[in-house]
Amino acid sequence: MSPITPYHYLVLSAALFTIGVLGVMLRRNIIIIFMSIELMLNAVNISLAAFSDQWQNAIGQVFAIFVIAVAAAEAAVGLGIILAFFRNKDTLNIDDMNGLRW
Amino acid sequence: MLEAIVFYTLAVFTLGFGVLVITARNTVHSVLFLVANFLCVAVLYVALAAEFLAVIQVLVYAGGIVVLYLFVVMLVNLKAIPEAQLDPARRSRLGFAIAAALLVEVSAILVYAGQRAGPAAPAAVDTPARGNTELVGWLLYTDFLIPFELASVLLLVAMIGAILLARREA
Amino acid sequence: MFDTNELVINMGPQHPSTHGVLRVVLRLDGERVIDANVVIGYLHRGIEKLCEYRDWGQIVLITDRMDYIAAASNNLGYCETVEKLMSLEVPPRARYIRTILAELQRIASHCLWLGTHAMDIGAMTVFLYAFRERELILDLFEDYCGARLTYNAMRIGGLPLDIPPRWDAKVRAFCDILDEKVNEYEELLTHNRIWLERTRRVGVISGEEAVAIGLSGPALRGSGVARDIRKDEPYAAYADFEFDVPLGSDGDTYDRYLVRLEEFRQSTRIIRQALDGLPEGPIIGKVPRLIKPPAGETYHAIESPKGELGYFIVSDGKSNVPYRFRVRPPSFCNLQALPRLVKGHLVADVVALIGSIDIVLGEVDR
Amino acid sequence: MLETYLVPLLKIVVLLNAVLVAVTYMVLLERKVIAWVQVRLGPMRVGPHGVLQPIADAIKLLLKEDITPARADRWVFTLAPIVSMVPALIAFAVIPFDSAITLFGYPITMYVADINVGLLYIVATTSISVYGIILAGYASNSKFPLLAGLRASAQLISYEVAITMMLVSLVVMAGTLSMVGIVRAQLEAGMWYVFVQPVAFVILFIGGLAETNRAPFDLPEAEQELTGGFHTEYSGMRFALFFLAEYANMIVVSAVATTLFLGGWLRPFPNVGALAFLDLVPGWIWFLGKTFVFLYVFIWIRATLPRYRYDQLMRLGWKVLIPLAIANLVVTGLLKVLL
Repeated sequence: MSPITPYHYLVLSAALFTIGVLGVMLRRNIIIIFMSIELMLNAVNISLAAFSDQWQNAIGQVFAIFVIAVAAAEAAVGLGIILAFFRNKDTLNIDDMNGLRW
Repeated sequence: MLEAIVFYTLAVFTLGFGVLVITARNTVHSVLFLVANFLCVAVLYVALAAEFLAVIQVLVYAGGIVVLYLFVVMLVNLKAIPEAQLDPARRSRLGFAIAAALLVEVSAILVYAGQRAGPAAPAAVDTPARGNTELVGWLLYTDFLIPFELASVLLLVAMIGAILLARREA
Repeated sequence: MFDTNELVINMGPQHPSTHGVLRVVLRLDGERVIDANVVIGYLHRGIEKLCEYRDWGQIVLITDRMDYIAAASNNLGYCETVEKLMSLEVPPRARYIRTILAELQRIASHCLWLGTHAMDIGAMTVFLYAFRERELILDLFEDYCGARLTYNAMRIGGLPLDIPPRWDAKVRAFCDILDEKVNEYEELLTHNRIWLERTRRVGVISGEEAVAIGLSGPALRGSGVARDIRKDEPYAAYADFEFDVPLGSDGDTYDRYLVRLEEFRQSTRIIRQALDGLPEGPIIGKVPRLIKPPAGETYHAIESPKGELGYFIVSDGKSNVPYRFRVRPPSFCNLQALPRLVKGHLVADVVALIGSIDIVLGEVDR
Repeated sequence: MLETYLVPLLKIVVLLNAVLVAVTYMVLLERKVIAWVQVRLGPMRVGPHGVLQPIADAIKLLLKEDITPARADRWVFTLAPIVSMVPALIAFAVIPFDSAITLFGYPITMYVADINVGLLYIVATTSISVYGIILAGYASNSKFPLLAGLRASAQLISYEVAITMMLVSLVVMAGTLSMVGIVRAQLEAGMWYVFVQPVAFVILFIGGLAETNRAPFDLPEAEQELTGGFHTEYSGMRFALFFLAEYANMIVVSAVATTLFLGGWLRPFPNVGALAFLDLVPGWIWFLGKTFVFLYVFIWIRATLPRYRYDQLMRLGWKVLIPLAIANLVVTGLLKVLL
């Protein structure tokens, strides 16, 4: 077996990202879509950490931490919107999310 | 050798849980697979010598954000809600096509990049810090101070926004 | 945040803190109670109807089974009602002993209330302390009449038994112990911050409202209404004794707690006075062999530990059974306040409030 | 090979077994202590003074029928007790019981691992343990457990914020996240941090009570309100796992508090030379003794205090403890810079 290089991590990251994209495209449940986005953010974080390891430079990890912070903000607001949406429309199907206001 | 075993095992689990997240019928199960996926990613970070990031991943992502998801899923009790689609076949086809295109593109980049010599390593950051945690902390509070503060403002705004959105009657 | 749907939960009939088989259907908004619906009847034995088929002397035994925490108080209420119906004179010694028994029952009942109430709010040690003291009372009753729960301790016109020798000394010793232990309970609870937060301003009910709903007993006095049948319409030997009627001011759970704690002390005060002044003489009056009250009806109420325990009895003067037998049980009437009290409070307060109005399901359902 | 794999593996085996035995005997200790507070005897029948009671309990729970409610979410229902047990156990990995002892001529460190993010590791594992409770509440498909699950998750998250905030000021003092490093820092400072950071200690103690769902914060399993709380529907071994997890968590909190505030394996007043004779007692005994004191206080409090209400608990967490932790951090930071 060849040694594990950053490229291995990048391939893994790409695959995970693709899974996330698939989730966003295929599922209609808005919470699942949100989770797919989290998957994609994680995929990005893996590559950031891999770069960081490759160059022996912690800036990649700092970026990943920012990504996590943004993800937290996104989750808080996003889930708030989902709750408000659910309360008004009684559904979580993203196809019903077609009005700018209700 | 050991590293390879660890990596491939983790990679299989990460991707497997990822697939399960988007395929699970029950949303609560989806959330659980997401947690498992995040934990695998955290171990990957350890393998990449990013312990601080790994712990933050568990603490903030698995222990914080996903709990929020679980809360919302439980609140809306959507076990039985069917997932209607306007045109399932077309949408799936489109989805797979886009995902495949993306995968091809990314792999092409990887292959291309793998053929050439990488760019020269940037100069190591000059810090008095020892250890991963201190290094990250040093960077956050020196070179990245403004983004760091911005991130905290962003979180504050998000917090207020979430409270406003979730309030019963504005 | 939890308002996406209302939750209806069934508290009971099998629930650790509904004090028996009470069922409360709670409509919740998150944890807040919007509405409560009390469902009773799980312990219904038809006692009132049953009494209309037993002759007058046998009924004493059945009354034991209503408020089984304070069986002697039930006996007392019934016997006095029949005595009133028959205009019987009860000898003073019997009246004094009856008073002592009734006050011991009040202490026993309050011990059980304190223990379970504190347990519902999470202080489990008080439960065992209070039961330890209740155990002493049960021992006293065992000495007196041989039974520990359902005593059948009174007879129409007096008492079946005189007090055994040295019993009065034991009761005195118990009073000393209890006064000390009540201070111990107070140490654990009265100034405990958590206890204050859990009981203050919880289930507030004003005096007028309490009267309108029909509360009685400590629950009414907690709201500041000075109504105690022992003072207002003295029965047994209460007219001979000095005691205070403790009153609350805010009408919340804490006040009801304080009122009952003070009643512990007043009860030992009454018991001591009764023992000091215990007259000699017969323990049963001139009762005809065959008890057959003259035709007529009467209502007589006593201050049971839980409130106004009233008996309404109609005699047709011909048969040797009551024509109509009806009980006004304090627990049942006090329970009506529960939906009003819990509205707007949290689930955790519901159990505190059930404890605070001190019900016993044997009496509610009868 | 021996050094890198075998020794840590042996340590893990020994530690896990010790923890499990300690946890079962914690249950006995609690029953005994509460019995004494309440003027009772407690378990007396199995073995002299009931010392074999935990074994009898374990056998009973193992042999009991394991019921899964008909409409429960089977997978999650099975997973939940495991999820609550595992974090409690793996947290022990970074707890230093002593610096190093010599065994058969080998110097052996008395901890499984000394990682440089040890403290964060413990916070992370406890943050995972909330899943066990939420999932149990959800999977039982019953209203009381669901309410309890929501309560528990809200409670754990709120108090975790306070504890984490408080830990930051401690890290400021010690300058390291490693558990061993924090004890060393106390040795260098010459005193236990409980004297330097009393406010933080109080916050950790209250927060620890809340994190482990102990009285007066035992709302998620408030028997009188929510019947059995989140484990209402559990029976047999799965119930036992929840039970053990609670006690394991108690031990974790006590051990962490000992490490952070009571100097871990250090003797009292490590800077006073006159007390050097206390060093004759091995460090791990000091450690276990201090942990035991914590556990005893936990039990004592349970026997004494009534229970908080949900909203009061939240108010205490958000409006008292968290501001206090932040203020403590600010003061610590200022003093650190100025002095």
